[in-house]
Amino acid sequence: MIDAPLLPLFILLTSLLAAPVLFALPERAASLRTGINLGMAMLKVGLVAWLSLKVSEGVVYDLRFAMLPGLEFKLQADPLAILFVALSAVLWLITTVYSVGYLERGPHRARFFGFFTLCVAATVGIAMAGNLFTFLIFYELLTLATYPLVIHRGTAEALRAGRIYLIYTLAGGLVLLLGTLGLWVLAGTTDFVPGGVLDEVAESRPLAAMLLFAVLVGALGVKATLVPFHAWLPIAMVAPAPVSALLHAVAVVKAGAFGIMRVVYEVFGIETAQALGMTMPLAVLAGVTIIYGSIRAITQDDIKKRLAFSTVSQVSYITLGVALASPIAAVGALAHLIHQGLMKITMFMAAGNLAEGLGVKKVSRMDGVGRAMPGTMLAFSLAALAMIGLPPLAGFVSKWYLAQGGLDAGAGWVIALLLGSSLLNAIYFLPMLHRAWFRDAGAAAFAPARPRIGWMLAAPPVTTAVLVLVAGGFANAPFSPLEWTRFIVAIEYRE
Amino acid sequence: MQTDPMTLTLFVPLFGAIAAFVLPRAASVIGPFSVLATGAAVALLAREVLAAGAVTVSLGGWAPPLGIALRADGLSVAMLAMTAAVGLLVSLGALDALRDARQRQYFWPLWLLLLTGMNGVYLGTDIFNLYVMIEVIALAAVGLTVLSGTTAALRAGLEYMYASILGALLFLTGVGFVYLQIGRLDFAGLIAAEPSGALSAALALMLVGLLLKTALFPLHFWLPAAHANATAPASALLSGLVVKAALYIFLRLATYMPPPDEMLVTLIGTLGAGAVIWGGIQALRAERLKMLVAWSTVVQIGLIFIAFARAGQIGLAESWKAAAVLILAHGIAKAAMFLAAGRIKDEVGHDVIRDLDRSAIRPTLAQFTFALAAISLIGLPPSLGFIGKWSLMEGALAAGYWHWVAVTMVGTLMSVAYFSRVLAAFLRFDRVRAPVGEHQGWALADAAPLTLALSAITLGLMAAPILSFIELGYPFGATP
Amino acid sequence: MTDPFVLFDLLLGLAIVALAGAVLCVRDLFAAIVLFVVFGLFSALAWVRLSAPDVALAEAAIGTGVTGALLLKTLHHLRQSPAKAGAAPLPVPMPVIWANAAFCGLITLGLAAALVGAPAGGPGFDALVAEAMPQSGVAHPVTAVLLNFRAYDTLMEVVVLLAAVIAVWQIERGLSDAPSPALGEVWEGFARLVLPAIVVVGTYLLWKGAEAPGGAFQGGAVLAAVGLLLLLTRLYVPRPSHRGIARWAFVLGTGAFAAVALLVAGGGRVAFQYPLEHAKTLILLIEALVTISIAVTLAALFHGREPVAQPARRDSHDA
Amino acid sequence: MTPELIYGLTGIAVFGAGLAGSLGAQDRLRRVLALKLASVGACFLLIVAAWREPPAAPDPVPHALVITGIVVMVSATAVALALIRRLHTLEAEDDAD
Repeated sequence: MIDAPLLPLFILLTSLLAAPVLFALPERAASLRTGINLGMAMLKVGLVAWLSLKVSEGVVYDLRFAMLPGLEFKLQADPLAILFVALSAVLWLITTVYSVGYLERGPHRARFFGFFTLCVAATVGIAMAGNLFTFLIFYELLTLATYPLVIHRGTAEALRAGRIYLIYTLAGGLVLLLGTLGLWVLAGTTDFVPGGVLDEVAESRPLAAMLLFAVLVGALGVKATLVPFHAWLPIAMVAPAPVSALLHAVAVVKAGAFGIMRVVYEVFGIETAQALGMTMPLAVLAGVTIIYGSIRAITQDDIKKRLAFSTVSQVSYITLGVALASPIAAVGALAHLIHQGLMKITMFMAAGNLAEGLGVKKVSRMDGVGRAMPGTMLAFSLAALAMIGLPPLAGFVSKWYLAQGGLDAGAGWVIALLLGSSLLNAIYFLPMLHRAWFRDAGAAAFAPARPRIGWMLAAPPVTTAVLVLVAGGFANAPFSPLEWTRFIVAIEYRE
Repeated sequence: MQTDPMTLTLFVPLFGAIAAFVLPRAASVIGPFSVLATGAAVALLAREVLAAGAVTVSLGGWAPPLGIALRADGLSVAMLAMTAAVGLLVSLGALDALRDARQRQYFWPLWLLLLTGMNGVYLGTDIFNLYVMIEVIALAAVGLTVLSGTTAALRAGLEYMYASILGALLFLTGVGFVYLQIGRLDFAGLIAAEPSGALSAALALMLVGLLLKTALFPLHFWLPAAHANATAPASALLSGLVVKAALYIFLRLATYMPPPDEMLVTLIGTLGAGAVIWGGIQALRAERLKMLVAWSTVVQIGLIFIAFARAGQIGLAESWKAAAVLILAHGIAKAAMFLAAGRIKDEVGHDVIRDLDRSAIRPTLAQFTFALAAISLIGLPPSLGFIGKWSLMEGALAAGYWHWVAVTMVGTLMSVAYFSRVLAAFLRFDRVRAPVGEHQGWALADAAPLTLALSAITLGLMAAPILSFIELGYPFGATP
Repeated sequence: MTDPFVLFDLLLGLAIVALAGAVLCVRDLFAAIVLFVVFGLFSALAWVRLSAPDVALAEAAIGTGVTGALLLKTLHHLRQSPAKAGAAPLPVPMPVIWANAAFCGLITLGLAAALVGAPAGGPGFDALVAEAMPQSGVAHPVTAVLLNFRAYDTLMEVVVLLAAVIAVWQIERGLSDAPSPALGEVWEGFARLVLPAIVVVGTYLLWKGAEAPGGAFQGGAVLAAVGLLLLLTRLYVPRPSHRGIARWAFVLGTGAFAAVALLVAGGGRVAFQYPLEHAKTLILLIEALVTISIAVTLAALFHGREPVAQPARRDSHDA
Repeated sequence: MTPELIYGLTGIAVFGAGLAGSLGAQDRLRRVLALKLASVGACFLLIVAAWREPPAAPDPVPHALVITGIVVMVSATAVALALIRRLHTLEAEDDAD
């Protein structure tokens, strides 16, 4: 196979260069737009597969140039980056199909797909950023690219949500800028290095290092929806379904969680972070968020808002796994990065189908939808059961590792936390399934008796549901997310 | 006849202005070509500076202090290049924006004289000559301010004229004191001078005059109305370029004169902070788009002065670079933003922010340009504005000046708030009665502002070479 | 110490300060302008005392004469049409006035202290100028400085004038052709008599500028006075068709000056470096052309608006 | 007491008066007058600085600078006055409407 040292750049450019073309396309050039969208998404999946292969063979990719004296723009493709890039590429392909179907006759498609594609570029950039400075650049780009998507409908409500979203995320970004500057001033580098770059600083100026940890994790916690920075997410649910799917499963919240991972593992190093005494408070904060999100989810009648609070809770599993400072928990955290993405995107696309096909947006109106849209609801149910942690589905695998990691780290409370959370998951998901499958729609249920949604809306959630099944059932197969996760943990824990 | 490129950067626009004035029918052709030719002269000069570090020409063969020398180093060439590039693109934008024949006829000679004056400032090494140059700039700039001919523009132009004259007179009195004390007027003489009472008075007078001309809070009172009421290309030139001339002289003088003490540096930073806060509040309250953009200029000027003061007196040797980057970034982004605002006003028919979302016409490309320019002005990566803000905060953090970091962060949040008012108006659709055509309102005229805005974003990726270029010839080293 | 002129200097200084105060305080604007003209002439007198006859001449002709004419014309214009309703400025509260006065007083005191502390008869360009005079091509030091040593400044100064006239033409567009303040018949006869004399004086000043006080600016100002009189007496009325020639006249000085500055460069010489053997010729040429431009420009600044064809005002028919 | 000192202080006093007037004056024309006063004050300073105890000739350079300054000032004054005239016309027309 030919060797291409610029491969990471190409992966970035597939979406970065497509965006201006998509912006410029006239509104009616629908098929050309779809062609470019799908073509680029598939090209990206192919390139990512190639990149993963090369990285697993031990090829090192490292692209850099100086933006300021000593400060580099740096792209790298380490296994952790591959994990996130692969997730993005695959889910993006699926979401693109879904979006094309969802927005078939909607307005402002040129703008939508332009920013949608910029979003991918930003996420891929976040994944492959080789230092915190580069990470920051893409992190802010992600904020800017998602804002027009959140307010896509252009209503007063959407704009209000957008403003809140922008204030939260840009304030978070500003604090991240402060943290990056602090890192640069303290350590003289912002590079991501397994084991961290702050050993000496932590020894000589522990207070400054602790403050830096709080600033960085706090900043990233905005997008990772750590309590009390989570409020924007349920409000941002005003966005169109594909956007919500994307924000929750891959882009925004994951960017935050992924950033926390980078900071804990490769800026501080897990040992330094532990030595500073910062990991346990973070774990506790994650635990609080897990319980809080779940409790809030129970009372939400709006389907998307219920799912949103569920995300607040579920994403913190990742943070929890990182903060427990145990390699086993880390496996759980990384696996959950993938698994939560698959599960949540399934549920959001399904929710979108309910709204599109049946006009159902509330939990209280879900009676009998299972019979009206069996495929969609089957996918939804599978994902919900996985969330609850039913073996052998994907969610079970991550929770299993997290629980073991909790024991390993000597934090027995984690077991209780996970059990409690699973119980709460069941409390807010099972009634939905019950309504969908075991209740009758009643007389004046759904306007179209057999709702027509095109294959482009129907197929994506089913596909991701199958992936949920596969990821759980074949967790130990080579090249499964879990296997790749173990590979990463070995690097981060320098074993 | 063979002349060095430095002299040409002054004479090309001067002859262009003369030609455009005596041949009014051909002005629209002469104008852009003169700016282009000026740009070529700047490119030649840049090559010389790259090779030699700094270039000096003693005009008339009379060396300073008797004669006047022109000197180009990295910083001056960067300013010249920014002026020429922004000027060229604004010129292209003006070809479309100026529909009135009379406006066209007067825009070009005034703008080319303005260019002559600014280039003279960037190459000048003699403080009296700088006084004459800022007057050339002032008269041409006032002419451009009132080009639209409305009562509001004329009122603003008159206020601007008063402020300009007063600023220049303060500067001239300062020049008098410098001569009184050291008997010469060149930069080299200033550097060699011993501190004294008369010299402090001179410094104070000149700096206050310049602060008035560059509109640092609380001497900004004349700026918003003047910049907001001019026609779009004139606003772009005034906001993007003209205020930078006085700012540039300030930077030079502040480092050449006997070192300002810590209190003075802190005072300047504090005024900058005042500009950031007060300008931000006013931008939040502005009713018209162009007024908001003008207030953002007040904010950005303040930010530049914070960058200057970011690390106190000891840090001045480095801080000027952060200020210079912010100057370049603001020049490019603000010109783009004013042109875009002008395009939006042209297409929609008004620029009342509250009612922009009632329009069925959405000049998409101009709005996109506005958003890109806002990214650089807010200081989001990877724009040049971000690099400037990074340098500012980095220096302040390293020196432990937390207050400047805090002010900058507050200013950033405020700028997000006021720019998002505009972006929200662009993207709201539920108040429109007629069907919205999003791809309406494109024009070739969008090309110039879009190019400017895109460069404001992408130049951030080239910040390292830009920074090493402005250090050529040690603009702030021991010898001029 | 007992210079008999000290008392004169003291009295003149006090008079100047008092006149300045009066210009600001006197209620009637016409009186203020007249006081200002007196102030300018007294200042010029003081500058003669300070051995600066060139400057005194320039101040009297341009700073006071032309400026005074401009001010009077403007006042005339303002009084022609009724002042805007409610345009009377609000009375300024006394505390503001006092604060302003105190602020400026403090600055003045500070500057005065700095002046007293500065070295007397301090260093200057005296020696450098004396040394360079033989290479300047002219005999009068001020002219040498203006047109040779610091010719760049002077070029830019004419550029300022050019910018001003362009700006003024631009500002006063489409004005109704309000009658300029025409003078009576007596003045007209006077003008016919005086004009030739002024032309002679102006030309003489220009010519003498190479050796004695005088030069392009003073000469130009005197010639501009010719223009002012022509305009005032309506002996000359600008017409739209004169615009082309006027434009050329405005740029003549600047263009020629810049062209010479540029053309002499080459062969080791830089811009503005006149070959010594041609220096006097070139300087005189520049001065002559600049004088014409200055005269025409100053007259145009006085006239104000660009002479454009005016559409007949509709309201005059209605009346 | 030398003329240098007397006229130096005169110039500074005139400059100060002009400064106060330009900041405080309400009338547009009066502000122009005040600025004009300030400029004469500034010129005084340069001429005083050029003065040498007779019989020494004064330094010609400041004289040249002042001549330049006078021409620059008349240009600026002319523009300011043109603005004032034009504004007056516009405001009078606005009132008539």
